[in-house]
Amino acid sequence: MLVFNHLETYLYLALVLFAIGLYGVLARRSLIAILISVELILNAASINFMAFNRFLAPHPAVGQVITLFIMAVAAAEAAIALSIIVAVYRKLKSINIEHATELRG
Amino acid sequence: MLISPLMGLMVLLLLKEEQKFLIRAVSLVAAGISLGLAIFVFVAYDKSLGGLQFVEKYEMVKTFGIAYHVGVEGLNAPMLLLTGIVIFTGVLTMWELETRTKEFFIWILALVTGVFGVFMSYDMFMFFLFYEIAVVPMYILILVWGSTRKEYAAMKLTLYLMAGSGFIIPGILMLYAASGLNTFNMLALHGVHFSPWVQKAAFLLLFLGFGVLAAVWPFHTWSPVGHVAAPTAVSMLHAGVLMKLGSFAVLRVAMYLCPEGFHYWAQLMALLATVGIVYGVFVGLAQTDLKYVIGYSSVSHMGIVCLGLATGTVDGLNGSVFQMFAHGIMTALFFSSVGYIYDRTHTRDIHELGGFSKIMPVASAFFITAALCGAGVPGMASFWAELLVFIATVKVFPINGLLAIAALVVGALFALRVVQTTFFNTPNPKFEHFEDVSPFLGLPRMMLIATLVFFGIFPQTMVGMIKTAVIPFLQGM
Amino acid sequence: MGSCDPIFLSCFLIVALPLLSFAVIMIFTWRRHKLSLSISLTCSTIPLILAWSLFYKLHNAVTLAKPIITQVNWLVSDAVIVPFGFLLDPVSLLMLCIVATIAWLIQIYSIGYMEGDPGFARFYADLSLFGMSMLSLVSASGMLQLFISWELVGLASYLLIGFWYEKFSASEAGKKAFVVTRFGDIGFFMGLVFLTFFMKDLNIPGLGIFDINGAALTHKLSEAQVTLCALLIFCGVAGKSAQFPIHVWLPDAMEGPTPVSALLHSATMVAAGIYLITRLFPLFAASATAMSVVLVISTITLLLSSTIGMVAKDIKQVWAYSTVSQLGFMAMGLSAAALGGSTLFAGYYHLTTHAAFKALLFLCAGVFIHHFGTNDFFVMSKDGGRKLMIPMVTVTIGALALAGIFPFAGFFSKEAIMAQLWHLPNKLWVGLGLFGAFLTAYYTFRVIFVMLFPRKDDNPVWKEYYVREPGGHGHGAHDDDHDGHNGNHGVPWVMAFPLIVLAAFACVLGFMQTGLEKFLLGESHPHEMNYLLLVLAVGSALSGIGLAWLDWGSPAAKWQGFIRKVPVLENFFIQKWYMDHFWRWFLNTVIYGTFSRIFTYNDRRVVDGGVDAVAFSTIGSGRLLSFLQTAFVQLNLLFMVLVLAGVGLYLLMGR
Amino acid sequence: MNVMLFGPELYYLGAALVFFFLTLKRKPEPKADYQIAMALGLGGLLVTGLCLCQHGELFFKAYRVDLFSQIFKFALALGFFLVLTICHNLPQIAERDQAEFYLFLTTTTIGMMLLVSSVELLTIYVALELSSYSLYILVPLRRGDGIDVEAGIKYLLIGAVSSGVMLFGLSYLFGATGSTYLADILPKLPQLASSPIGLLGLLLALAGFFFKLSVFPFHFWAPDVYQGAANQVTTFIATASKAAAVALLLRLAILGAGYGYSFTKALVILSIISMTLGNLVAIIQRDFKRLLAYSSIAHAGYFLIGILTLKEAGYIAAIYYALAYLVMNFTVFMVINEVAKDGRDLKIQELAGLWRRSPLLSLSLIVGLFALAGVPPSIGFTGKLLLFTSAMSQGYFWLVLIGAVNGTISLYYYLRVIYCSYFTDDPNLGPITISTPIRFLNYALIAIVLGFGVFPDRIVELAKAAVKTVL
Repeated sequence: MLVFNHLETYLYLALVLFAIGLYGVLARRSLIAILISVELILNAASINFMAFNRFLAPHPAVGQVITLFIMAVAAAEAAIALSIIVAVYRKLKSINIEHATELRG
Repeated sequence: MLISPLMGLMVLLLLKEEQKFLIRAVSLVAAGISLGLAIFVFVAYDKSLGGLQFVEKYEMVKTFGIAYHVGVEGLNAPMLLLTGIVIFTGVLTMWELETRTKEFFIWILALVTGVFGVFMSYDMFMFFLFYEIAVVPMYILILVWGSTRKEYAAMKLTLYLMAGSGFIIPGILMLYAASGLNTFNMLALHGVHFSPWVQKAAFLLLFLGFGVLAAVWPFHTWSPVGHVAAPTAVSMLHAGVLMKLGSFAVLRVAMYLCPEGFHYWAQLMALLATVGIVYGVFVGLAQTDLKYVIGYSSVSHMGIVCLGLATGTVDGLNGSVFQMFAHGIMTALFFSSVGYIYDRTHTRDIHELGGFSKIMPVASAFFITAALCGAGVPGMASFWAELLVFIATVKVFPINGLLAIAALVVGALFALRVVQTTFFNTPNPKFEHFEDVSPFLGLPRMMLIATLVFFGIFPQTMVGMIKTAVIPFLQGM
Repeated sequence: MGSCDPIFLSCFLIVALPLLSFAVIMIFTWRRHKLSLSISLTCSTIPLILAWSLFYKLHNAVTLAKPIITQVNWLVSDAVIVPFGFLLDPVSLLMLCIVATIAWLIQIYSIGYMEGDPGFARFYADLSLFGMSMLSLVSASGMLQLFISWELVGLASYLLIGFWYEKFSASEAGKKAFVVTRFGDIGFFMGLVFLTFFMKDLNIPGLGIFDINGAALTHKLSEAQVTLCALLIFCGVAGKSAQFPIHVWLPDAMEGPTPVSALLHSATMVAAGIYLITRLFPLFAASATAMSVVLVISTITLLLSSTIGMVAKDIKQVWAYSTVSQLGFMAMGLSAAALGGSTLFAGYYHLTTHAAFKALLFLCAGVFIHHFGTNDFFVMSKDGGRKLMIPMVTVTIGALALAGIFPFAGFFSKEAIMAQLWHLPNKLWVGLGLFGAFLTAYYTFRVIFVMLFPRKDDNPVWKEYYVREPGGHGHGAHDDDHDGHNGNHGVPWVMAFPLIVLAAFACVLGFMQTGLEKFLLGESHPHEMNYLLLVLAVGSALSGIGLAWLDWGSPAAKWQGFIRKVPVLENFFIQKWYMDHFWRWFLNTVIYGTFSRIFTYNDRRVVDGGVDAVAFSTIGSGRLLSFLQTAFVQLNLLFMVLVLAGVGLYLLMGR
Repeated sequence: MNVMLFGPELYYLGAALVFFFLTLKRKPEPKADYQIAMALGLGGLLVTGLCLCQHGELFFKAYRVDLFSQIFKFALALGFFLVLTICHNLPQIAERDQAEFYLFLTTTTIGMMLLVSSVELLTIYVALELSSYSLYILVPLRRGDGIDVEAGIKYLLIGAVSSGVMLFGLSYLFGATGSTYLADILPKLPQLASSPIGLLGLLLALAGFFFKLSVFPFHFWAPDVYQGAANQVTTFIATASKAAAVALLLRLAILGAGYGYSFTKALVILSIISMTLGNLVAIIQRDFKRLLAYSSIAHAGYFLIGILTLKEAGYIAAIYYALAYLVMNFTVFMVINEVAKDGRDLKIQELAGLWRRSPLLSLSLIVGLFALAGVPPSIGFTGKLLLFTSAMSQGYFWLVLIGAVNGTISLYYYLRVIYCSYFTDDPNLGPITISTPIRFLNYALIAIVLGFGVFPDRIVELAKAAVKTVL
């Protein structure tokens, strides 16, 4: 299983995740889906941190700590996002981003 | 001198809108003090000594080498005198103002503070700061108290001038940066010898920037519109003093700091100036609005100023500065008399007016005097100025000089046409009932005329003063 | 020299007093007629006395070669140094006296003429202004000072011509006069500018007239330089002395009150041009080219104006044209003298005599006009002009003098000029001169005869000639308050007195020739009497008179100018050689129509339009960019990512 | 460890707790809440003032306290306090939410305070998120017609994405340097700038900061949020959070010192684009707050000028301008709050006749706007000129020229506002009554804007010292 002993593998994985997340953010119309895509981006970042930490960081714990932090932050973010989404739903009776088109120009 | 308008301003802020007389009185006193100081400086200036006198200096920002550094020399002493006279008469002229009096005088005084500052500053930063202070109140003054098409005019004027500053800032900073002295002090910067490229670029930027305010062709279109829209005193200040800021700045900053750049662009300057002179009179011929006419005459006269600067000779500069002074007074006279007539008749269309010498002989006498002065009749200050400028020009740029001189004919035609249609012929019955200028309101105009004639008869008093500065100035270049 | 010098002081007073009175009247007393009058009179009498006293004090002391110059620096710039001072030599002294005298006489005369006019005080103020500037012009020591007074004279004439400003024609004429003379003055000014440099190169600052002449005499100035300057300066002369083609302003200038016409537009101001030539005679003389140009132009002027004079019906117009022609005549004399290497005497002499009799003629005309409220001498004749004794006699004297009949002044001066012309290799000039004299005599006596021998009232000729416009055409608003005492009394004394004085001058001046010459040139040439020329001259004059008699005088005459035979010509003359039309066209089409319109258009559309275009395009681009901010957040995000990617790529490339 | 070092943060933490308890009350008492808030705000100002001269390091060097950070903390505290002063009535926020409003205002302040003095990637990230999330919540807190939630969700999305991107970038930085301390990372930047991964990391990392500063292309949230959020919130975003963002960028730049040529060039381009775009679009705006949003985008460009010079003078100018911007922008927003008593979005036309309705407000409006436009004698003019000066001495001629021209463009729309407020009139708009404290606030602001404009020496010296401590 040499593949798993290479930094590149994880970097590419993270990159793919990042790309998927970005694509999701740009392409999906449902707020929930967009939120999930954002989470993907964050996870991509965490994977990077872990990978780097695992392969070439002097201090073993740093990456994991960071990842933990990111999880926490992501959780908070999700909570806030959801609450706002609920508010959106209340106001617009929809969670389709394309219905939020009041502000322009 | 800087302080007195500020003081007046402060006091005005405290006053109530209702106490109109008090407001006027205060602003008049403020103006009077500054006039007095200006005269004092002009007289007390030691010509034999020359150089910079009455210097005040105070470090403001050491890190960037900004300092409050003012002084008086032969170049700006006349300008100070001019400003003093014009503001004083201006305040008197606007004595009858009723609407939003307080604000008006506040802004006027603010403007004047700026003007004094520009003329006296020897620190580029403060120079520019005061420059802007002088320019900006214009917008409000025109917009609130102005007349025809004021929104358009005010916006146009302000943006135009600000665009000018858009050129000035890089120019100034370029010199600042290139000197590497980390100081804005002009006297210090004058010592530096900038590389030719810097000089050319900086001079061009500064010339264009300040040229806008000096109504150099083709950046003049704001000035007639602005004059027309502005209320009387503002037109007086604006055409009389502010436009001089431009030319003065070209002299004091651009030419002073980058002589090589000046020599490189002198041709262009002369060309633009000449075009301005000829162009101004011809366009003025076709105008029917009194203020437009005057506006274009200013364009032409400012052209003469620039022409004088472009020659870069002692005569030219003497004439040019003298012309700044003379034209300032003259235009102030123009506008104040026109303003008086307009306030009565509410028209400035020269065909509608007519025979005013019959209705209000004094008022029209004022205007006619100004017009003759504009036509360059001897015995008036401006004659000498133009004489000097033209002689100097023919020597340096023969073609431009001859063209400019030839324009004088049209200039005469131009002035007389207006005078004839407005003040001669049979009076328009509509205006027969208007009474003439009251002695009190006549006073400021009389002062202006007196100034014109005095310096027309004793030009040496002025030229001698200017010379003290011009000769070293040119040696420095 | 300091101003403590008595001569300087007196000269200064001569110049300053009228100015003072002008200022005082204009500022303070312009509502109080009597007071203003007294001020102005005092301020013109004292200079008169001073001038004559100077004349007596110095008339032996000074010569053309070594005049008295007394001056202080007026303006000292770098290359430009303007002295203010006085140059006293025979020429200026004499002229000083003439000007002072005539000005004084005119002021006396005007008491009657302008009486009761609303602008009485203003009139006297302007007269004083004129007096001051004319006197300083005459006595100026430097060219620039001379130029300044020259301009001021123009200003005064502008004010005086347009005196009745309610009248459109008057103000128009004033404007015309000012602008047209300005037109010439520009040339003058340019000439001075060049002269400044040429003199500067000789490091003689200040353009002292004496220095210039000295430089010209000693040929310090090259031929080309002299020619250039002389020609340019002559433009000024042509403007002021109404030489072809810019003579058009002078006839119109008759719109002014008649005393003004007498003072400015015949005796003094218009003579200033000729005077300038005499001042700078050495300069002009030094350039043959310039002088021949002058000769040609002046000849044209002479003929043109006298032919027009033949058909004019307005008495002042006739005198005006005769003035123009006489000025041309003087210029001819001077140029001929210069070319013939002779002296300036002839022209200058004619200048003095002409000043006397032309002023006389105008004042008489003034009397008639004032009396009959019209300018048309046919009308005067029908209304019994001959009944006014004093003016009738004096006008005849003046006419004789003008026609150049012995023993009147004109005879001698014309003789002198003829002599100069005679000396020219080309006899054409003298021929033309004689022809001019003939014409002069003719139109002069046309007037006289018509006035003297009116036809019976039922005579058919009146149908053509007796057209009396209501309100008169001479001096509009003015004569309304004077129609009251038409005919009911003779001529007011104040008006008669100057006539007599001038008439006396016209009679006696002729016999002062040698004295004057001696005074002017220091020595008088023995006159070899050229009888042929004498005969020719007198003959031409007499034949002119005779023809006039046939056409207008004799009972048989049917009041038709011989020119009537050639209608084309007559019309041509009546239309004043179409000069006015030409200038009018020039002004309307070229100045207003072309330049002014084009520039204005350019200003509106191109310059201003350009600016506005910039502004609008800015706003437009703002509106355009605002579409970037779509309502769809995802598009914005996309854009964001794309830009980010772009920057990333740029960096990767740029590394 | 010295408590004083961490004083401000602790204090605001306490304040947050207080507000938290206030939220728990059964029946809301807005007045009382407001008074408490004012008191706390004032206290905070004092505390930060006292801690101004602290310096030291905390949390394993992850957290650095120096004059630089303290100045900005003071600025934040000032912003916080100023915003509180105009919260005396919160018509747009439900009474029972007002305590929460204060709570989140406090937390975001804390976040920013952490932000300005954190020198470690993770800390920066957490602090950034803390400040942002509170704002995410504050924006839709407004009661209204749905544009608030829309603004909120857009803000959240753009914010989340850019912070995600930043995080991703940070991970690369971490990878490339093996450390999370700026002090270790930034010295390595020069060679990083040559390695694609580091470059990418750097770029992506900057995204987050640019988002806060609303630099092009991360500006899209600004107009919507400015318009959508309650006026007070907008005020806070427009003033305090900008200062924080500038501080952070400055810290990066200052420690960084050499990004390499192409990188600065990219920054130059971005700054030019953002100021031009901001100014141009602002011209056509009708809604005053939206207009100010675009002007803030333009100003982001100006800030960048100071930062990308990478020289002391530039940093000084940037600090000065950040402080100036805080004050002058607040002046304008204060006027908005006073004019729109009911907390509505202010159309420019609605300023009509302000000179009659309340001369003082119109005066402050003019002063504030002229300051923003960079017209002397104002703090804004001086700041702008200092920025240009520093840029010019680095030879960015065109940047300065464009900047100056942009100044003209911006003047156009500021003048339009002044025109409406000063020269048009609408008879059916009554006079505006302003309470005494606000009146004095006005005087104070005008005095500051003009006074420090003419005598900027103090501030400049302070900024200089601050930069010295960090260099």
